[in-house]
Amino acid sequence: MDGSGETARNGTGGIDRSAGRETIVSADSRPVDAVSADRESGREKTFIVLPELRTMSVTRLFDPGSIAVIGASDTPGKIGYEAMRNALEFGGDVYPVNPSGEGDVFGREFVASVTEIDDDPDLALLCVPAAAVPDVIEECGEAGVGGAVIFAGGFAETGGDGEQLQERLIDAAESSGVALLGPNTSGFLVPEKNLYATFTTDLETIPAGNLAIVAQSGGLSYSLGFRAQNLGIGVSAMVGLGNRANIGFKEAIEYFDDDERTETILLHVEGTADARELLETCESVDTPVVAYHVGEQDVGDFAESHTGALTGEYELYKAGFAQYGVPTVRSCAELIDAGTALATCPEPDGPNVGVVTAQAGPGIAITDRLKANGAVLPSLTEETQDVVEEILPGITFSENPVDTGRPMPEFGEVVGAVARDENVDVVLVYELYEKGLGYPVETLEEVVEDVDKPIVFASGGPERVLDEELPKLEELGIPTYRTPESGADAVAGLVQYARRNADPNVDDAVSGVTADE
Amino acid sequence: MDGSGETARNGTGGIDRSAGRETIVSADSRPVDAVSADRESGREKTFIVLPELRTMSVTRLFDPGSIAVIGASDTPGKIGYEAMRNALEFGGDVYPVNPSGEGDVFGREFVASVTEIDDDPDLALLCVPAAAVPDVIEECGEAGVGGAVIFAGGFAETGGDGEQLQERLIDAAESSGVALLGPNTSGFLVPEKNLYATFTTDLETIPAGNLAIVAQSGGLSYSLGFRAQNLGIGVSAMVGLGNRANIGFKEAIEYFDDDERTETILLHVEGTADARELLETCESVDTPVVAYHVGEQDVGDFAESHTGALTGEYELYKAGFAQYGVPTVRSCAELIDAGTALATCPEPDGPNVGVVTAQAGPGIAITDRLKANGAVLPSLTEETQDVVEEILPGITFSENPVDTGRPMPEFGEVVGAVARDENVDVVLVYELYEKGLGYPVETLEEVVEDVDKPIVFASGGPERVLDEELPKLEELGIPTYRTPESGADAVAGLVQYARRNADPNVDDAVSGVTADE
Amino acid sequence: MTDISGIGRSVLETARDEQRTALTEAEAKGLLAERGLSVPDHETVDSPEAAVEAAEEIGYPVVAKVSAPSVQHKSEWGGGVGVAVGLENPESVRTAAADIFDAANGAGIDASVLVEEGADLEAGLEVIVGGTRDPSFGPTVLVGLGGITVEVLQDTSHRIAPVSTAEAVEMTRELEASPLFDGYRGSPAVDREAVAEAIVAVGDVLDEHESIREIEINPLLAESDRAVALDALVSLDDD
Amino acid sequence: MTDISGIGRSVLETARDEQRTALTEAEAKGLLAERGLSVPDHETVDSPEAAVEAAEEIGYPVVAKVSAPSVQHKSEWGGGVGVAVGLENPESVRTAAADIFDAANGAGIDASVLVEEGADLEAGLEVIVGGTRDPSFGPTVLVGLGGITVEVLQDTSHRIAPVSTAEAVEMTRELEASPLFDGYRGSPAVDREAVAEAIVAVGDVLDEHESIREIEINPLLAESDRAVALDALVSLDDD
Repeated sequence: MDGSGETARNGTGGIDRSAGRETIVSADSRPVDAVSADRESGREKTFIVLPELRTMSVTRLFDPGSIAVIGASDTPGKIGYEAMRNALEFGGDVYPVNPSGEGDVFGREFVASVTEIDDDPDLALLCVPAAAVPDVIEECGEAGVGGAVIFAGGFAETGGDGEQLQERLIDAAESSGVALLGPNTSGFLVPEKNLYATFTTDLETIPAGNLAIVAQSGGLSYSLGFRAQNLGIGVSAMVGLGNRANIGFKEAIEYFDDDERTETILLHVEGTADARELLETCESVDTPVVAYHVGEQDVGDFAESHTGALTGEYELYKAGFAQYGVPTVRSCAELIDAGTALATCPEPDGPNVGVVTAQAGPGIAITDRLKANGAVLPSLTEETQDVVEEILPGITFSENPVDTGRPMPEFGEVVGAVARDENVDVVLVYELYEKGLGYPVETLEEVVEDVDKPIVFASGGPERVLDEELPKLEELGIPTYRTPESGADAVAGLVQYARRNADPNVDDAVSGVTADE
Repeated sequence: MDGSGETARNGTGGIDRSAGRETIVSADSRPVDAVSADRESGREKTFIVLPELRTMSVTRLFDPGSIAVIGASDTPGKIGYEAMRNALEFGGDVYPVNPSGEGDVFGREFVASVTEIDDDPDLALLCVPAAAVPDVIEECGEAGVGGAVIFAGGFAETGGDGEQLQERLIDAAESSGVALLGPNTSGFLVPEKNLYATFTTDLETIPAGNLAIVAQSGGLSYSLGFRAQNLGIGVSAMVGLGNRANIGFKEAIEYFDDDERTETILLHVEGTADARELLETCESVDTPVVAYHVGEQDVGDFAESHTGALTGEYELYKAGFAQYGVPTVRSCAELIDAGTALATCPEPDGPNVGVVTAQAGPGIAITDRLKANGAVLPSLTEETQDVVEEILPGITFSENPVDTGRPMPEFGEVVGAVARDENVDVVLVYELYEKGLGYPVETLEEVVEDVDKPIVFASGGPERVLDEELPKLEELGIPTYRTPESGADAVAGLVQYARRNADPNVDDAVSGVTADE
Repeated sequence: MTDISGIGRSVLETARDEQRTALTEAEAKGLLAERGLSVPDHETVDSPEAAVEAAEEIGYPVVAKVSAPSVQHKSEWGGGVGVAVGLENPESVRTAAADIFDAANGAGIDASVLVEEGADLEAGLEVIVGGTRDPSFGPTVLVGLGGITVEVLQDTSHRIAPVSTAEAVEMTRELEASPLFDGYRGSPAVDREAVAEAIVAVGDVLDEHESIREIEINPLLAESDRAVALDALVSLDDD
Repeated sequence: MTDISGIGRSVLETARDEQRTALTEAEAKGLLAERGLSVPDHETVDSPEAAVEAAEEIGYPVVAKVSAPSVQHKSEWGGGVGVAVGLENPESVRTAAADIFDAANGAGIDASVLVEEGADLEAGLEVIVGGTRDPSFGPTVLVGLGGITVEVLQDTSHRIAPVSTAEAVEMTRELEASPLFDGYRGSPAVDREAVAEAIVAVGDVLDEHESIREIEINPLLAESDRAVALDALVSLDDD
C-alpha cells in the first residue's frame, strides 16, 4: 500500500460510486466533484503514516503471529464466540478481549482491554457493535495492533450516520496506523495456516491451494470458496473486502502478488471509485489476475445499499480489464475454472488452441464455445497430421479439432502430437472416461515434460471415478474439468490472458475486447 | 412416428444439411433441391409400413422384453462383449447371436442367427461391421425384431460409399418394419429398468430419475448423463440418436412424451434437415422440452464428418425454439440445471421472479444474471413488505431482491412471504449454509404446500454438508443449485418456458427472443 | 390502377410454364397487393408514349423501371438506365422509357417499362421484409431496417412462417433499431403494424406457394399510417 | 488560416477566469489542431462585413455559426439561425451573419460569428470521437459512427485514456460498423488511422488538462486520406 488515495475509497463516506451508464458522450454533468474533493483530502490525511509502515500493517493483518478477539464471548452463536472458536484453529497466540468477560473462554482468560495484552497483537478481530468501533481502533493503535478486521455493518453502506461513523473510523485508523479490513466484511482465511479470521462456520473444509480469492463482497467470497471446495480445489486465501475503508483492491492484490502461495488472484468487483487504480494494480503485479465484474444489468438501489457502492459502469470495466491485461469471466464457476487453469498451467504464448477429442459431439460443443470466446483454431502442421494419420489411419477428421472417434490406447500420443505442433499455443482435450483404458497419464507425463504449453483436460464419467482418476492428471499440471464447456471456458481464460498480455510489437497483439466477448 | 418424412432425414444419405448462414435475404440459390426431392421419395417409401406398427416398433425398441446381441463376443474389450455384458443387467431374455460363436458367453448359449431365436426379440443390438448391417437388418425383419440399435459408424457421416450403405440400410429397415436407432450411435439406456443398450462402461452409476436426454450425438449424451450423475440427478432415459436413419427427434420426443417416468426432455441438437418437424414436435408434446443447440459459431467441416449433419442455422434455431415454446440453454451444465427445475417445479405462470438472499453479494450476481436473461423482478406488494419489515426491522433492502443480510431463523418466513406475493411467479432463494441454523426445511414445507409456484434454492457450503442437507429441500420439490449463477440459469429456463408458452391473449405474452438472450 | 387482375396462382403458373426463375416486379407487387399490401400505383407499358400516358394518369413524379423476367438487378442493368426516379414531366418520362427500350433492344431482350408513382423516401423508414424457403425449416421470414443496419450490422429478426400479426410486431421490436419505428430526432412514428402485416403476407405467400423460393420487399417504406412496397422480388424454384 | 495562436493552457486559463463551463468551438478546434487534428479553415468575426471578407478568403461554400460561450447547442439556438450551412456567395453569408447578430442582440448576449470552410459530408464517414473524465476511471475515450449506429444501436468502443494509436485503431475495429471504414457500397475506404489519431488526441488532452470534463468531436469527418473535426465541444469542470 502506498500512502496515496486510500481514504478516497470511502473517505467522507458514500462516495464509492460511479456515474451513469451513458454510452455516448453527453453534455450532462457527472458526479465527479465529491470524489475529486475527497481524493484531495484523502491524500493529505494519508501523509501521517509512511507507506512502508502501512505495508507492514497489511502484512501483520494477513499473516499474523497473534490475534486479539475483541468482543469475545462464551455464548455459542454470538459472533464473538464463533470468531474466537475460529481463531483458535490458528497456531499462534489468541487473546479474548472483553471488559465484561469473566473467567475464560475456550481455556483462554479474558482480557479487559486490548491495551492490557502483554504483546502487540498483529491482528484484532472486532466483534463489537458499529458505534464502538472507532474507539476500539484507537485502543488498538495504543496497543500496537497491526491490523483489524471489522465485521460490523452499519457504516457507509447505510448512508447518513453510517457515513459519518465510517469517517470517524478512518480518522482513527489513520492516526493510529492500524490497517483495516472492512467494515461490513466477513473477514478472511488462509487455510494453509489454519487462519480463519471470520465468524462463519465450516471453513476448515476449504483446502489449501494456490488461488487467492479477493472479493468485494464477503458473501460472494464464500460462494467462491465453497465452489472451489466442492471441486476439490484449494485456496491460498479468501478475502471479503467489504466497505474498503482502508484496505482496498490495490492493497489486497499487491499483498497476494507477494504471497508465495498464490499463483493466481481471483477478483470479484461490483464497483469502486478507484477503478483506474484497480486496473493499474492488476497490470503492475506479476501474478495473473482474473476478474468477475458483476453489473452488466442495472441492479440499481440494491447494490447501493450493499457496500456503499453503486454497481459500476459495465462498458468501462469490460474495456478496462481487457486493456490492462485481465481476463474476465461471467460467473463464480467460470472464475474458479479460468483461475485454476491460469494457476496450474505454463503461461500461454498465444490464442491458438489445438483441440483433441475422443467423441465428436462434445468436441463440436467445445469448438463452438472456444470460437465464441475468441480462440483461434489453427491448422495443424503437416508433420502433426502425418503423425495423427499414422496413429489413426482413415480418421474421420484429421484437422483441428482432431477427433479420434473413441477413447483408444494411442489417445495420449495424438494429444502429444498436437501439443508439439508449433501452430498450437494451448491444448484442450476431451475424453469420456473408459474403464479398462483409463486416462493417458503416462504418455501425458512425457508430453508435459517435453512441451511448455498449457494442456487442459475435460472429461465425463461417474463422480467417484473422476474423483479418483483426474487427480493423476492434475498432478502433472494439467487442470481438469467435468463438462465440455467448462474446459472451453477455462481455455478461454488462457486465451484472453495471452491476447491481453501479448507483446504489442507482435503482429496479432490486439487487446481483443470484441473478439473475446 | 407417423409414416411421413422419416427417410427424408437421411434418405439418400448426406442430405441432412442446412443452408449457409446468410442473415439477409440473398438471391443466391440454396441447396434445397436434394432435400425436397428426398422428402418426396421418402414419403412414398414410408407408405409400406403403417404408422401404428412403426410406433409399436419404437416402443419395442425402447421398452423391450427381450434383447438379441448380434455380433456378441466372449473377448473382453470388444463391442460385442461389452454390449452383451451391459444387456445382461436387464431382467429380460438376452440372446447372444454370432454364427462363429461357440459354446456360451456369460452363461448364455450362442445362437448362429437372429432368425434362429425361439422368440421375436424386441430389441437387437448390432455389434457388427457397417458393411454387414443391411443384411442383418433384413434378418431381423424375418426374425420379427421390433427395433435395432446400430453402433457402427461408416454410414452417411463419411460420405460416398457410406451414404449408399445408409440408403441400403434404410431400404432394409423399411421393407422389414424394423425401427432403427443410429447408425453411428452409442445407443441408449433406461436406468430404472437396468436397460443399457450400449457398449460403454460405468453406466450403472447413472441414477434413475425423470429427465429424458435425447441427444443428436451419442458422445454428448454421455457428457450430459454423467454431468447429471455427478450432481446426483437421475435420468429416465439417455439416448444418442446418431445418424437418425430412421428414429429421429420426432419419434424419440414423442416416445418420451408418452413415457410416464419422464417429466422433462433435454434435447441436444446440432442440425437436422427436418428442423420444422422438430419444432412442431416440441410444440405438440405435453412434456416440457429444453434445447441445447450447438452451432453459434461456424464449426464447418468438423460437424459434417460427424453425423452427416452440417451444423444448422443458428438464427433460425434460436428464433424457432423461442417461437415453438422451447427454452434454450448454452451448455451441458445449463441444460441439466434448467431441465431439473422444469421437471421438479410446478409450471410457472409468468416471468416475475422474487429473489430472497441471505447475502448481498451473491444476490447482486443473481439479480444481474436474471435480468440479462429476461426475467422481471417485480415490486413486492405492500402486504409482503409489511411482513418482511416485521421480521426484519430496519432491513437493508426490503424491496425485490429481499436481502436479509445473514442467515437467520426467520429466513424461511421471509421466503414464504415473497412466495405468497401475488406479483411473484417464481421464487429464487440464495442462502449460504450455516451450521446450527441449517436450511428452513420445515417452513418451506408449509410454503410449498400452500403455494403452487416454482421455488428454486441456491446455496454454498462444504460438499459433504450440501450432499446431506440439500436433498431435504429437493424432497419438497425445490430444486437446488450450488452457485448463485446456476440457480439464476435454472430460473431463466423457467422464465423462458413461461414466456414462450404464455397465453397469446394475455398482455405480456411475447415470445421474447431478444429479452431472453 | 394496379394491375392485379389474373394474378396469384396463374401468375406463378405462367412463370413456371415460361421456365422463369422470378416474377417481374409488377407480378410480384400484384401478388403482395392481393394480400392487402400497399404498392405504388403502377402500369406496365410497351412504348415511350404509353409511358407518358401512364405517368399522366398516375400523376407526377413517377419512376420508370425496366421490366423483364431476365432482369433482376434493375438499377445495375443497361449501364444504369434501368431505373429512373423523380421523373417530374412528360419529357423526362419519355426519355427514360426510350433509354430503357433502346438498351433492351441493344441487349436483344424483350422488355417492358414499369411506370410507377414516385415515393418520398424522407417521409418514412426504409425496411426490408423478406422470406425464404429454408431446406430444413421451410418457409421463414425476416425483417430488418434498410441500409447498414441490415447489411453491415446484421440487425435482423427471424421467424418460421406463417406468423401472426402479434408475432410479426414482436419481430420488429426485437430489432436493435426498433426505437426508429417510434420516431427518431423528431421524425414521426411509423406504422409498425403495417410492417407486421407485410411480414405476415410474405410468410403466408411462401407458405401457400411451394414454387416460390424467396420473397424480398426492399425497401418497404414504413410511413406514419401505412407501409408501401416500393420494390419486390419473388424468386422461384428453378426445377 | 486557423487561429491557433495563443491557445492550449492559456485558452483554458482564460475560460476558467471567465468562469465559463465550455470553450467556444474555435477554441476547442484550436486545442485539437495543436495536437495535429485537421480542422476546417475558419475565422471568428464580429460583423456581417467581416464575415463576408472571411468567406472570400476561405473560399465558398462556407458555414456560419454563432460563437458565444453561453451557446452550446448552436443549431437549436435563436430559432434556428445559429448555424447556416452551404453558403455559396457573399449575400448569403452577409444575411446569415446578420441573422446571428440580430438574434444575439435580441437575446442580450455578446456573440461572434464563426465562418468556416464548408465540408462535403458525402465525401466521408461521420464519426463521433469523445472523451469524458469518469469519476472512477479518470479520462476515458470512445468512438462510434455518427447517426443511429451510436444513438440507437449504441455501437461504441471505449478505452481508458491515454491510448496508443494501435489501441485506437483497434477501437475502430471493435465497432460492429467497422466494415464501413473499409468502404461500403462502392464508397472509398476512409483513413482509419486518422480517426485513431483523433482518439489519441482527445485522450491526451483530457489526460493533460484536469480542468476539462468532456470533449466531443461530432462529427469527425473521416475521408480517404484524413479526418476533419467539423464540430468540437470542450466542456470544463464547473467548480
